[in-house]
Amino acid sequence: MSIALDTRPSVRSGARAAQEAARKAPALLGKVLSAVLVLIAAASVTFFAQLLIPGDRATTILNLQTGRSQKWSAAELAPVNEKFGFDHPVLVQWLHYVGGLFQGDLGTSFTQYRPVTQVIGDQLLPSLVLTLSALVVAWLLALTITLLTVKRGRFVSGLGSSWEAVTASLPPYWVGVVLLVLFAVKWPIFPVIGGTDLWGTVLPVLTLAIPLAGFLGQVTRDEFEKVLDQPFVTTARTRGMSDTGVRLRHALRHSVLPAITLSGWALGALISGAVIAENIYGRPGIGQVLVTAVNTRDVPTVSGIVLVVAAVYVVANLLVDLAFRLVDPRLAVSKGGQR
Amino acid sequence: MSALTLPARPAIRFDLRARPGTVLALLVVAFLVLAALVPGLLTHRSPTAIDLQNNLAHPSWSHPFGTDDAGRDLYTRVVYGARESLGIGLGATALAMAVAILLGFTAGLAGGWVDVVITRALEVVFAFPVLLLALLLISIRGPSVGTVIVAVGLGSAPGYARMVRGQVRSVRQSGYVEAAGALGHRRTTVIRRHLFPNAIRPLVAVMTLGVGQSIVWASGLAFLGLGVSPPSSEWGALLDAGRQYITTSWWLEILPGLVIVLVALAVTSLGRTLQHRLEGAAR
Amino acid sequence: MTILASKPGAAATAEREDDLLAVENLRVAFGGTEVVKGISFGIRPGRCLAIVGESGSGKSVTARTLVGLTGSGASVRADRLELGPTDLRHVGERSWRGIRGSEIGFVLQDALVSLDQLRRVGDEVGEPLKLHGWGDRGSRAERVVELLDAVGVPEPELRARQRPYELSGGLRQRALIASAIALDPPLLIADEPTTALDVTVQAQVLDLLAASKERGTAIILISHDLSVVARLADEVAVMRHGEIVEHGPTAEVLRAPRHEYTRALIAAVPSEHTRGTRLVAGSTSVPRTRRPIDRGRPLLEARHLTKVFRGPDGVDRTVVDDVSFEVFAGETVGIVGESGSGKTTTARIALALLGAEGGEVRLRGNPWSTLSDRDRRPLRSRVGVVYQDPLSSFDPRWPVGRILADALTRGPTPPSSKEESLDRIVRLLEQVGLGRQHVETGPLRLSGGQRQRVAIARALAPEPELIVCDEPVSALDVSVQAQVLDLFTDLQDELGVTYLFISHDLGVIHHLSDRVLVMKDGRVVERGTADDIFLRPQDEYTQRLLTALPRLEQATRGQG
Amino acid sequence: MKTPLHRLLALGATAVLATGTLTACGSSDESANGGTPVKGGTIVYAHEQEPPCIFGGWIQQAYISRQVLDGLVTLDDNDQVQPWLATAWKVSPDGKTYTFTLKDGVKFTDGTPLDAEAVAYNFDYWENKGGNSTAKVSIDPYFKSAKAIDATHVEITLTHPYTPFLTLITQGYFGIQSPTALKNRSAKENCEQPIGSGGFTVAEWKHGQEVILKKNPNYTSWPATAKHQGPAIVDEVQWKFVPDGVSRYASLTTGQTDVVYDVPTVNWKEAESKFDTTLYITPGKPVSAYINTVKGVFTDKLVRQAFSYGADRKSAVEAGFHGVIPYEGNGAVSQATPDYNADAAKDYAYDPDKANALLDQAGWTGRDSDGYRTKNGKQLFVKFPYPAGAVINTEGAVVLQVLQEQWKKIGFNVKLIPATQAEVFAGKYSGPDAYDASPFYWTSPSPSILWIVWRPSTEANPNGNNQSFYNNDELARVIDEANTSTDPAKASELYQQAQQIISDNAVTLPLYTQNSTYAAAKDLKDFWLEKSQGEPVFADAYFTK
Repeated sequence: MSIALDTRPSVRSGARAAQEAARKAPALLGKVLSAVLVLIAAASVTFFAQLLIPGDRATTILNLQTGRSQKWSAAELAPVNEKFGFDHPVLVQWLHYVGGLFQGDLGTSFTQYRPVTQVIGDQLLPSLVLTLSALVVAWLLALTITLLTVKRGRFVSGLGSSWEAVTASLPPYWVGVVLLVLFAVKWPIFPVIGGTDLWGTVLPVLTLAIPLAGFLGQVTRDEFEKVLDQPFVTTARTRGMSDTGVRLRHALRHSVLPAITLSGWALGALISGAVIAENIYGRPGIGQVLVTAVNTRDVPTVSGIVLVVAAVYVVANLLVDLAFRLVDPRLAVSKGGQR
Repeated sequence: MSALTLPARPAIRFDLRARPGTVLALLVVAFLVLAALVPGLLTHRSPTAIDLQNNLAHPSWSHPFGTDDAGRDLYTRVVYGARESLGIGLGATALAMAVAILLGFTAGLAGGWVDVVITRALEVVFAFPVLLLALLLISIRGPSVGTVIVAVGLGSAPGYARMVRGQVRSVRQSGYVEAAGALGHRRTTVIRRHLFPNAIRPLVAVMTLGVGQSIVWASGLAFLGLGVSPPSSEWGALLDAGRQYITTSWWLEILPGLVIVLVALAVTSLGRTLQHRLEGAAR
Repeated sequence: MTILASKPGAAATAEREDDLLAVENLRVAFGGTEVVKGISFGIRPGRCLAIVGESGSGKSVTARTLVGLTGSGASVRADRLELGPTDLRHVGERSWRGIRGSEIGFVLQDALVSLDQLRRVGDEVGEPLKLHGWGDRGSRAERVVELLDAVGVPEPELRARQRPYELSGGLRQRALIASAIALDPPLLIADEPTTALDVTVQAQVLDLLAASKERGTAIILISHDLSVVARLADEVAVMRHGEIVEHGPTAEVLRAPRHEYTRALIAAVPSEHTRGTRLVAGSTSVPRTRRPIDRGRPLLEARHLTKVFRGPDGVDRTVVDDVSFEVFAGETVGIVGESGSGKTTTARIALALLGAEGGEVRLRGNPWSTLSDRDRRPLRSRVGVVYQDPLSSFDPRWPVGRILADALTRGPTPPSSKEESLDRIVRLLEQVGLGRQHVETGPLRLSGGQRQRVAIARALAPEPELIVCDEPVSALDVSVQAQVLDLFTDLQDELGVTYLFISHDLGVIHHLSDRVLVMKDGRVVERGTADDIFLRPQDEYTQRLLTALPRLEQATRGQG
Repeated sequence: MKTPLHRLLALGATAVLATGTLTACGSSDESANGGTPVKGGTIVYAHEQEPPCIFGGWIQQAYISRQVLDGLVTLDDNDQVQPWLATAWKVSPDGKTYTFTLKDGVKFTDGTPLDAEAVAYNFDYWENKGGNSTAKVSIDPYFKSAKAIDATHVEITLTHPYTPFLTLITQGYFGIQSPTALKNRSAKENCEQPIGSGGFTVAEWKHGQEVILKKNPNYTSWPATAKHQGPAIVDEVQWKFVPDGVSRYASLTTGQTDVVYDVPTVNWKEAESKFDTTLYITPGKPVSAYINTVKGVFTDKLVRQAFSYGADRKSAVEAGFHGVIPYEGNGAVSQATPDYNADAAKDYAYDPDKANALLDQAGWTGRDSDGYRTKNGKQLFVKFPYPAGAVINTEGAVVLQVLQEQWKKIGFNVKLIPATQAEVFAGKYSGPDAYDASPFYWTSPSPSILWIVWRPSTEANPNGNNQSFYNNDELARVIDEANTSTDPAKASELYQQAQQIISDNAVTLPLYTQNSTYAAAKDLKDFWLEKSQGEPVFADAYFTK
């Protein structure tokens, strides 16, 4: 988009960059540290929250193994308690858990007897593929519709903003069911059970992307409208740029900023929403595992998933930060100024 | 959200002739409120009246939305479900706002380490999938309207809290807060008279948006079997129950879904109109 | 856009065959409202036509119409609208794009928002080159550097790679001009190109435009500022309510204005000549009746004030450096300086809204800046403040009445009843030229001048001894500014109020102040009586400022 | 997610032999007018729930391990035990020693010979090494030892005579695995890829998605009930996990899958016309509510009876399940269970007048403002939690709501509380204070399930399964006598008597049968369900053109 007018590295700016890097190093370290802190806090909160769930963990495990819903005698519970360390004080259990985290050990699933890292590992990729594709598709949808309709006369922009308002109000699972019936059953263009292949990923991705696109579109449209009123847009027009040119080369870049900020949050929401798409389209993923784990009080698995999702969220937000700086270098300057 | 930083006096007057969409949205909301308060006015049937001879009937004049698997009139169920759905929407948003205002103001006013701690804590909560929050809560308390309200409310609180904090900080730096200080007013007076009302006001529009989103969220929980359960005709529960009939009795899934969309749309568009008014008034 | 010919029989001016641009009977309407009502003018190469007017006069709409960007929903008619051989009335959008940038260059005001903040300066400057297919990538880059160099941007290679917000206001404005003249268009339209710039920078920008004119470019200069116009324009057209009320050679118009409005406008410009008089009321010779100034103990005394801010780069910057001054009861002390000189910070320290690292402010000989917040609070009513932007200093939810009632309670004699409060509010409003009808009005519904009057009323309400005014008239149109300045002087004459008056406008300071401090980079470089400072400046910086200051009388020089 | 563990409760604990009723619609005579059989191909099967391991004590695991592992014996459609890995067996006169003769030359797919040692090792593995909790509880009190006599003869010794033993080990929990694999591989490998001698081997498990089963080309050990001799005809089975019922059935209608499990009842009619459908009624305790006899309103037998009379359960079930799932009037055992008492099933036909009369008689004569009956100012209130999803699916929930309305008419205030799986597993609704009535099912039995459910709970020997908290010594005596009787006719009579006692006292509220349904594409032939618990069998299935 922008032409580098002079590609020779200026000695001066090179030195400046070095200084900048030196100044940013501790800031970066702080960021990483605080990210780690957030992750451990999230996993710990989950760990303790699960202890609040009424009922005894050993009872649950026994009932699960036998498919019953009854009370058990102390003698029957004792071996289970010992095996999973429930007989230790809660604090000791927690220290043990957090200690394990630092060694990359998320514990062992109470129900699947596999390391949690493995339980999650199998399911993480399909979930990430689904959520990231949904985010990308949502962006494409939102941008296309906004670019085509914003400030194009009352009727066309009305159409565009109505589309956004409607899609933003759609319950995602309802979209999923309707898409399934329309495009997999009535007109069997896509498979009902998608699996993880490309063709089968289309409908689950759309299920998540359509409502999100509406939301991103609304935010982008608002900003777009504001930006098109800005003097620099007029300046560009006075240079002989076409309306479309102004939209693409100037306004677009400004108007995506708020939506970029929201993308980090959106990714978190998408992971929550993913379970719905996974359920409807029989797609593997972390959401399904999470729901099962909570229901079976599989504490290490639940905490592990929270940890992973939180990590994804943290990374996503770092990326969003980065993307924002790429699009809007002003942030770097003003942020540096805050004390 | 630029709307939140504008120290504007809103001219909250709706020019009805100018915006037919707004009129429509108001009508929908009025209908909704009526349904929530006096459902008997809108239908003469009972939402739980069973009619096994007449189950899964297509929409018709006598049953505008058709009937469900137990022969209950779907239209009546939708009308009676409005109270719980609206209650969830309002309750969750109110809870979220209360939490957000408490945290946002504490952080925004105290600054320093208090601000850092609260901001960090919010970040932790933000990192939680909302679904997990709901799952944990429902595991602890069992599914009910109250739990859904708490789950959705707490889930959306951190977002609002961030807004409130930003808002407080921006109002704190506004000219009129300084002007009040220059007049010799006490800090508490300035907070009470200027900071609080001006920081809260732009949130009204955001709240309206939140109500629609909360209803949608709650119905998502119902889909996961975690929402309000039948025979309650909360809309999410209707959708959940209707899902298995999507290929055979489409109206059970499609019509409640459309109602949710319509209501969310109406509430959201009112919120956005309000937001634009607040913004427009500032220009 | 196709512009229809307006009705025959409309006023026509004499044919000017050598005009580069010829406009006859131009009418622009939005909806049913006509904002430009049949104006005609023309311009030859190498000449500068200034269109002068206040906000709402239609001057900016006219400028935009000349490049075919009047806006959506506008209807434009003209008997004649020609650029060279091209009839602009029948130009389609595609052809307009060929004309814009290449035949007509356009410079908007406030380069910070008129340049795309997210793009590099070089890209912005080079954009017209690219759009009009000028050269290849490499040669364009070279041309951009040449252009930046030509408009006096130092280190052009570096600047081209920076983004607009990394440049100072003056450099940004130059870059914007460089972009407008990139393709050397025969006509350059500049819409308020120097507004919001410091005087010295403003002078440089005007010189730049003058140089362009020398090279044969025709310039249409849109401005609200007659002094700026005086420096550059060959002809002036004064616009009001969509009409040109007076049009003629600059010197003639400024020296011997024929139209009443032009005369009022000229009279409203504060300067050394208007000192001691009111600016409005038809005549420039109404003298003020000053109350005597008590030169005994100073009302406000600032000693060795020092304030340090930490900059974005983590380096401490001394923004107020050892500033001392005193203000005596009944006088007006002006602080003048360019942006970043530390004048506003000084004012905030004087108000004790900001603590200082060093020095002390005393009020009537008693501690002021060193008091605790709690101890100072009861004394606050003795010092009032008027800000540059009154609107942001009002709680947006409060109507005028409540704003003033609140301020009244802080005075030494708070009103004891609702009725008394209302009476006093109305009295205050009348004092500042407003009335009872404004009590219930929200500040948003007031005009800029009215808002500033309310702000002054609020400052007056607790009956302060000193009012600190921070650029209170900078955002106002000339005639409104004149009214507000008159209000300041009237109040001083009536009530004996003392002012500490901060402004970047040398004319305003000279017009109003008894004594003046000139600040630069946080230091006071010169102090003295207003006449000493403005007529016999000692400091080199003060001299530079005064040289750069555009004056009306410049129009008398070198006029062809 | 309402279904990830659906059916896991109760089904997992299947304890005694099952004799199911199998109703297959037009599948057997289809081959006559079907097309040409094709060799090879891939069967895509959509199942509901994904188990944590392929072999284990849950019914979900038995379903899939049936494809990979062979058992000693199997059950035919007439509930007769038939040869499989064991070609013959001999029971000692005292009924305590079973000697099995194994088919010769059978090898596990890892090459290990399937000999008597291997079988004995497997029994030891289930019983003493935690290999299969359900296999263990099924034979635990009776099993003593298993030992190899020679390569092809294995001897199982019991502590007491136990006639259901043979029938019991026909269940999928008793699949024989390679001892080499069990001993030498990691727990994870044995969990994900058990090594048996079955018609298929596990090629790959894509967690959360599917298990790929590949044909075992060297298959020699098909059961006597097999529909063809030889290795599987198809090359591969894709065993997919699709929790959503709508999607599952839709995948069949769009041709994406060939067989689906658990067809939504609303689609059943259509499925019957388009596909080969199978409805398998599970033997054992049907879906019926435990009635709390020690606390609350149901301590009074009259109130219990009124509760049973007071709602038209038959119509509600027929409407709620669209006429697909049969109503069950006998709350003790289902109609698919041997020694079923059909008369007891007719005891509480809908009779609101009688219900009202019983309630009047019981003293619940007052009415409050909502129209509910009262007695001494106390409302006739019934707390009715139900395990949502796992036991009562959405259709079942509708049935309960219909009943709730009818009970309301005779003055019961029934509060339906859907219990989440977490709550159920944590035992939240398991004490006498937790509910008045709560539905549950328990697939299994022979009627000997009655002993598990109704054995009196004593201090010394508590019975956590007696969730009606109903201690009836007479009932206990009758069941015990039936269990230990060696005369089948006498046993049958006693079992039926026990069912009558349960019915007379109205300590359980009968609702409907528990079922498995399947639908298969018409071009797939010889897909069938084995008899013990309706495990699908793919080794004989083939496509036609």
